[in-house]
Amino acid sequence: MPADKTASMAEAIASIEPGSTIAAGLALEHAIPFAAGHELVRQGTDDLTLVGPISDVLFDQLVGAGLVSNVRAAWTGNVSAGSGYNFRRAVEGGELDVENHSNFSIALSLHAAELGVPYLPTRSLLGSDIAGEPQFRITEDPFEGQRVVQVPAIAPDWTFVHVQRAAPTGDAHLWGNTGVTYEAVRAADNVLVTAEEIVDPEVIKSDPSRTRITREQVTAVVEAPFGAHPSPVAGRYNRDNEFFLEYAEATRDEGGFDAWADEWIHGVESRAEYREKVTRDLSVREPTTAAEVTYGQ
Amino acid sequence: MPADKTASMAEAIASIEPGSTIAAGLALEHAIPFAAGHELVRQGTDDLTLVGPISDVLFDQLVGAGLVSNVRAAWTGNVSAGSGYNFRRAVEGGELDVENHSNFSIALSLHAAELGVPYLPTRSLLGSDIAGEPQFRITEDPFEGQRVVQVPAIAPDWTFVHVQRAAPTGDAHLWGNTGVTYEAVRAADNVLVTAEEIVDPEVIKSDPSRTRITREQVTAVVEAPFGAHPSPVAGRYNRDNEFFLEYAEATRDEGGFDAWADEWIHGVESRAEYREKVTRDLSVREPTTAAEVTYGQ
Amino acid sequence: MASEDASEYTARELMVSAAAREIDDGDVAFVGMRLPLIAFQVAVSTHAPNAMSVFESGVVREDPADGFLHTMCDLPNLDRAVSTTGMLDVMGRLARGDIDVGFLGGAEIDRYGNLNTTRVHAGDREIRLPGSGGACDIACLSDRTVILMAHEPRRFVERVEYVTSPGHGEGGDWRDEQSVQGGGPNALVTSKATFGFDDGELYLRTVHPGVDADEVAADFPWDLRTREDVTGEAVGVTDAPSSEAVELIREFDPDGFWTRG
Amino acid sequence: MASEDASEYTARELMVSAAAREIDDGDVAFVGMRLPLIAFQVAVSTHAPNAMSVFESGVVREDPADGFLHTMCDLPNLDRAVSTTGMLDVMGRLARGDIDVGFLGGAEIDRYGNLNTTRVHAGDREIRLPGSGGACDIACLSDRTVILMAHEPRRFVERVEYVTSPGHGEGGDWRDEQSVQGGGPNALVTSKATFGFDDGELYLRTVHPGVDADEVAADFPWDLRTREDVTGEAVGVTDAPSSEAVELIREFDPDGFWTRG
Repeated sequence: MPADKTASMAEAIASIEPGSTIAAGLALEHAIPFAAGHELVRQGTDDLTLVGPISDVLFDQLVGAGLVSNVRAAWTGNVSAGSGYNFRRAVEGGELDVENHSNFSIALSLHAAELGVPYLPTRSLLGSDIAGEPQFRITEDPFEGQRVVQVPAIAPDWTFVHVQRAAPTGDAHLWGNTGVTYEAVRAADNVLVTAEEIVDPEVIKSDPSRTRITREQVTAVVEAPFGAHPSPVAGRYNRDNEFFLEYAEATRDEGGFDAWADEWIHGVESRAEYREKVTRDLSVREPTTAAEVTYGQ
Repeated sequence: MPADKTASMAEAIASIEPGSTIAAGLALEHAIPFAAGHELVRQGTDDLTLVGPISDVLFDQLVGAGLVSNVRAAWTGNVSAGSGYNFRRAVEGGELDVENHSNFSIALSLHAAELGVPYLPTRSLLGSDIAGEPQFRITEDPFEGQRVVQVPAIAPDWTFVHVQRAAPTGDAHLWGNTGVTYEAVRAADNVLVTAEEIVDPEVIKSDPSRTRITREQVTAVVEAPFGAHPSPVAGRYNRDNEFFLEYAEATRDEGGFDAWADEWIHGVESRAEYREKVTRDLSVREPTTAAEVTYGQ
Repeated sequence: MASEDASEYTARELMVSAAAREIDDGDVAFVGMRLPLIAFQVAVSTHAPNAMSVFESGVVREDPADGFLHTMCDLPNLDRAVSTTGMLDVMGRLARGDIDVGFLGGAEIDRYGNLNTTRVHAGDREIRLPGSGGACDIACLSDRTVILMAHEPRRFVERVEYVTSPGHGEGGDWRDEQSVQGGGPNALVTSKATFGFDDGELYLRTVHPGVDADEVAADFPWDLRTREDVTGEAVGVTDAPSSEAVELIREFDPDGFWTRG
Repeated sequence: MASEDASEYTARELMVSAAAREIDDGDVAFVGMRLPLIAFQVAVSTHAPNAMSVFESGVVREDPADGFLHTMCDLPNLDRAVSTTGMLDVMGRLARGDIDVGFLGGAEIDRYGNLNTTRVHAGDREIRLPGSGGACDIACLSDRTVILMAHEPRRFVERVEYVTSPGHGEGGDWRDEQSVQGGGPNALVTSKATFGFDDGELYLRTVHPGVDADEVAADFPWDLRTREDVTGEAVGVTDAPSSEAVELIREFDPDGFWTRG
């Protein structure tokens, strides 16, 4: 029998050391692992380095909770409202270091680690001040003499990913856009899979071409229905735009985050209780069912 | 309305210039575009450069037909029987140049073209004589001082891919293992999609996460049921191992290929007629249906 | 809020309509969010039925989503997309030169169309902005780019403090000299005017109905060139959005979240 | 053809059984085809239930296929796999050092376990072989490799003509000196004997039942070392396959396509 990797969210997050590098928010505005992030806040796991393309307030929340020393990202803010106020305050106050990337360069950093190489080259960034950030090197390629930027590998200690369904083994199905999810899963030493639903392994094995997260990469699997709210999950629930706007309002001023976190993080016992607090109807009312696919022999 | 790219096999192959570089056999032993290859033989499109990881007799057939000047591949033979006799004879007779690769290096060559860069680095090949082949460069990376091999990009003129279903637009669904199919599709200037079935675009759009070949990359779509025989197609038909063994026997001696091709390529009017000649039962008798997936809003 | 009469329109609706006209039929457009997203939806519903949109999150779409979008990952944008895929798939299209037009915004723009979305100063205070996202990649690699910005004088600067997204650098052949792959900015659309680029430098092309050209020029800290300087033809007036375009914008953004208020 | 009595077995069945013992429980094995594929199926059915197999075509599998396999892409190997994916996904696992054991074959092997599957000479005539496939990558990057070969004296050479798949190079610390990432060959299993590597050099570990050690040594063009030279312990006799193993091999290869005849 393959190992059963299911854990409670508290157990899974308790195994993460302060000082860790965590990649999250990898499918961009889709399927952001907010439930896992909120448990980091509850446990106060600090001195974190966060890695991701754009975080749509997950990073802003962790920064607001005082857990973050470093952000290596392309964009940190609130997609609905613009600014991430905790992020802005922390950077402007000198409490937070930022390694500036573009989406492509953060993708290539994770992809380099996925491919087991120290760097990958790109023709993006050239001409920008991002190319001049200290983590990059500019060189000529030996074949065509083109200028390329060499993007160094980033191998996170942990990658957090939220999916529609996973087996207790860690094999998982994610659909809808995926951003840099798979690159980050393979780049990381450990992967936390949070899933809307834990399913029988035979469900996953019925469609192996949809299985791009496999067990050897996965450290823990947590059942977390509604675990990506307020971000959307394909086939499961819509994005809660008002929630992002309310969060922006609540955190605009210094100290606002603490009150917000008291209500939405510290003030709820479980994700089920959190779910009950959300009154807007985000359900998928017009489902589209994928066309049939068969394997067999 | 998006362009309708459907064509007959003869029309699609007629648009390929002699001297072209063609990538094919990209899912390894799975879903090899034999029907497309046989039409190249009928039309006598020659002076070709073939690119692929391992070809499981497709390349051997094109070499046997005298169409190939150059092979850039990791392995050329017959997986069931070992040798590809036409390939051996052509190389040993000095009629065919071979650029030796490993599977990983050919994958990286296509991936480099996919990512729009002149090369990608790898730590594979080091210590082998393949690393010393003239297409590669060995260097130290600027970050960790590791030795890496720089693998130059290969952008084929054409990539041939066989899939279970495609829309007339070129958007396609392929499942089962895919090897370097997607890298080669994106690396190529033109893509020929041969499909077991042409379907309504809504079938493809019902499952956009399975759609990794999209229309902008596709030049022509040909309906070619049984188009991968004797290789297998997931959910459609099993591999015809005996056919590979018979091919090996038929082509062991000089001149054997011509007789084989007279029967199986020149001697059949259509893929339907070819199919009738195959008497073994390759049908999928124990289908597995993929678990339901929904999108929607 | 504007009236529902399609002969009246907001400045942002005009911007969307002008941006939509920058998409040619058959273009593959790197869209992003907000106004450009609606502009793509208008274009594909009117003059550019064969245009395709790609989004850095990994979405490829041929038609307008059947529902309002706050972000490119809202479920209506994923449902019945051509492909929901990964970022490297989409960025690869950029890197191979397959993207015809990319849309950009910015907190600051300079004389040569360079954009800053990383950090700005307000007096002595440094303000940290969200950063590049995919903007730098779009700016570097698209065949051409179109920039949309609110028309506020503080956004127009002689030289941006940080080049998040390169435009024409220092003008002239700077992109070629620096091996910057794509063609760079082709147009700027603000809430008051549209601009082109000549020899890499911004010039005033048209002013929106009711806007004075001299007033626009006064918002720039350098001596802004105009179409008259470049082609001899006087500065024009931006075409008002067609009533069809306005109706479509209001269908795609029914509450005016992005285009009104 | 061997009898169906599991106490009788062919040389290839013994090779499969010996190869299966090289897979530890929990290993991720890079399998390839033919005998190693059956060896994995035996291992996971007996002592290594938590082993996983990966195949360069893009297959990840935890259990034996429910049907005979001529190739790694036969439909029974794809059906109910853990993942059917792409080559870079699988090669990435190799490159990151996640593969515990990889299996290799070869037309020629030399004193230090280097393998040639590219070109050989028969007298003056050069014979072109199929090439590396994924073998070079497995040889470079796996934590350890196990080599399976038919025992034919022409296959054992002092120095291979072309290093398709590096073993221990010139012996000693050659792999470290050359920055070759994985650990290199750990064992060679032929149809007559099993071999280990000491300081990068091949030595005879066990002979199969009924085979004479001196006879094996005589097949090598150099002075072959033995377990006695390396550890002081005399050359052993390879464990015969258990009857369970033989039964499994005949279940996985019912017509003996790979293991008999």
